[in-house]
Amino acid sequence: MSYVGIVLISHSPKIVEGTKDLIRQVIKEVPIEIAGGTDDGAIGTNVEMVQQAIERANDGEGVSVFYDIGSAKMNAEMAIEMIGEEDVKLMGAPLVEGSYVAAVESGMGKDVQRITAALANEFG
Amino acid sequence: MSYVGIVLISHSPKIVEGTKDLIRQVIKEVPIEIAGGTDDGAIGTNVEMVQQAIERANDGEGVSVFYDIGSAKMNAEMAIEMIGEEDVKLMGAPLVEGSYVAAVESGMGKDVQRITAALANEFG
Amino acid sequence: MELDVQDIVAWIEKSNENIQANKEYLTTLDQEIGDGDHGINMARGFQEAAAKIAEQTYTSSADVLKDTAMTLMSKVGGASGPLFGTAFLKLSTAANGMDPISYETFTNGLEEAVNGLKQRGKATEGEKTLVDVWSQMMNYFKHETDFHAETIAEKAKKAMEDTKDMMATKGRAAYFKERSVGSIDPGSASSFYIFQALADIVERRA
Amino acid sequence: MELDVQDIVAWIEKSNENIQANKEYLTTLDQEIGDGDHGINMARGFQEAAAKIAEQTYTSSADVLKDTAMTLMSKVGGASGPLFGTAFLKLSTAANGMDPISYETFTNGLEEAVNGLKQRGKATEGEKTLVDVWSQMMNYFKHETDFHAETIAEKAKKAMEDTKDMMATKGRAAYFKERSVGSIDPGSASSFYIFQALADIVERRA
Ligand SMILES: Nc1ncnc2c1ncn2[C@@H]1O[C@H](COP(=O)(O)OP(=O)(O)O)[C@@H](O)[C@H]1O
Ligand SMILES: Nc1ncnc2c1ncn2[C@@H]1O[C@H](COP(=O)(O)OP(=O)(O)O)[C@@H](O)[C@H]1O
Ligand SMILES: [Mg+2]
Ligand SMILES: [Mg+2]
Ligand SMILES: [Mg+2]
Ligand SMILES: [Mg+2]
Repeated sequence: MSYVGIVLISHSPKIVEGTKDLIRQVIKEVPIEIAGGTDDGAIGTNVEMVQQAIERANDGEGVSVFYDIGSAKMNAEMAIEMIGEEDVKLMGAPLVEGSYVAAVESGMGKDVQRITAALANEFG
Repeated sequence: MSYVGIVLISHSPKIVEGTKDLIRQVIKEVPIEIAGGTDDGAIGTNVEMVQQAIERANDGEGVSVFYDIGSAKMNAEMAIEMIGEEDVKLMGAPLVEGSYVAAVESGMGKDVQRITAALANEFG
Repeated sequence: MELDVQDIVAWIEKSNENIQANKEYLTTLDQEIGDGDHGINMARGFQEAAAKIAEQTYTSSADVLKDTAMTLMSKVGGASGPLFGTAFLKLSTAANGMDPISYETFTNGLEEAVNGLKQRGKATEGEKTLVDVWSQMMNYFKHETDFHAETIAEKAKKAMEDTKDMMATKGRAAYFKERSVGSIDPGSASSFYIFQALADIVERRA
Repeated sequence: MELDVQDIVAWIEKSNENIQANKEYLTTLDQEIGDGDHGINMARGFQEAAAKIAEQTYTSSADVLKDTAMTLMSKVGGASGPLFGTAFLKLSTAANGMDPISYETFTNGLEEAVNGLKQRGKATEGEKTLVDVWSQMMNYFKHETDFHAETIAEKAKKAMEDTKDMMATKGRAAYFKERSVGSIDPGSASSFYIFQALADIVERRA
């Protein structure tokens, strides 16, 4: 069975590594890919790293993409446009709290639309 | 000058280390203390570590306390009750996104009440 | 029947034994609807509590219960830490200056523990948490007039099993929504082992 | 006047020189109302863009602008990466098949760049972002009929300075609210250096 993938984007590599650890304790099967920091490991984001993370996370069921602040969102939007697939969705929910909910939902076999709805319901 | 301190509590040490890095890029003067993981470094939270972090972060101006999920909140509440100071406040805002806002506000000299109001305004 | 300091010490020791013996099972339950650490958390917490108590000679049950509470709070590492910590702290407060502990004192302690648990967890009955076991036990204790080993164990088991059909609305399991139905709540299972240990102590005394 | 491929190459090179020379200053601006990395970000991005362009012989301005855009997007690392990347990508699209680039083509490119920046940043004029410089430059270009080195540089400087009194409502600076008033927007300062470089190229050609 395939699951909706989760992509975590942060200015800090540690934030997304830790968030992945937190989710992995609970959810094993769902693809989780991270893009943290710039390509030289500094605080920032990198559109290519985001794009690659999204591609790796997509098992055919689409991807829910989470980001931390400002420019991560811009890079995420740009990567999603470049990929141009309908079921890759950027989530406005908080990075840590939101991705945890999404991973549990995905693990229950929910599709991208239902995950998005669950997040909207939880985080408004 | 003293500032309202920020305490970051997470099940994962990495999440709070990374969040602190992210804030420190922008805000240097505000006390930021972290309590991530259990006392043996596993995923979880520890009430004593939280309590100590709050005490370290308090320069006399109070503390805004952030947590990631469920049980971190309970440990935070317990630590805050044990400390029993009026101006140590638990924030319902998202850990990464919320603490960033709070740190900027604190750096501008805002007090705990105004930081809490700014967060309520931003994150509802 | 009354419980003296040695009975309370024995209660904590026996609780620890039960939890160590069922560590894997508790973890399995938490893997189904949580993060799979409940067995590890409880085993660590009770191991430390039992060790702490073994170090000292106590003259007051309240002190035994308080040391247990403080150790659980700081050592468990999950939601169950502050929760069981709160329950034992409330039992300690009720027991303060009341040695040996009468049935009535113990029942009062249980009532305070349930209030404390509800407040700490922002939970009420029917939310598939350990509150369901502690609350049912309090009701049972209030209904009886003395400790009865067999029915204490039976009631606790039943209360734990009742959580199986509930849907979780608090804690980690709540993320699983409908999927949480069909599994026993891990914290309720640990609570059962604690009451089962109490039943053993009562039986030994009788 | 028209700009040929070599002028566009020289424009990117000169932009890079300006940004390297003002790296510290850009960082200082970003320290005041941001995270203090704008100088580093832009210096890294333009260094890589200039290096990439130096490697090759171009026959189309659109290719020069596109390589610049792609390099900025992936190498800058902050909000300004996707933004300047978008601006140069739009200039590239407008220049496609239009060598040498007429004043009109360049003006069309600027118009597309402003639209792209607004869309990417969800920003409009007056929000204390680089949109303020690019938008004012577009208006100025639409109002004129040919490249004038001196006024291009003057207008860009003025547009940059106008951001000083604005309150930021987009990007990192928005977190500082009223405190953001009184500083020049870092991205607007970089934008000024880019237009200043353009003015230099125009002057050299004249
Ligand atoms: N808000 C709450 N109120 C009451 N009990 C709770 C609450 N959250 C969790 N629990 C109890 O804690 C148990 C889980 O404990 P544990 O696995 O040790 O912690 P965590 O969920 O942090 O990993 C649950 O089975 C439940 O009985
Ligand atoms: N949403 C936005 N819309 C338009 N411009 C923006 C936006 N966010 C940031 N900027 C521009 O980007 C500049 C900051 O760039 P930089 O410091 O490199 O990125 P970051 O803010 O990610 O550290 C700002 O000075 C501003 O001109
Ligand atoms: Mg657990
Ligand atoms: Mg846990
Ligand atoms: Mg910056
Ligand atoms: Mg930055």
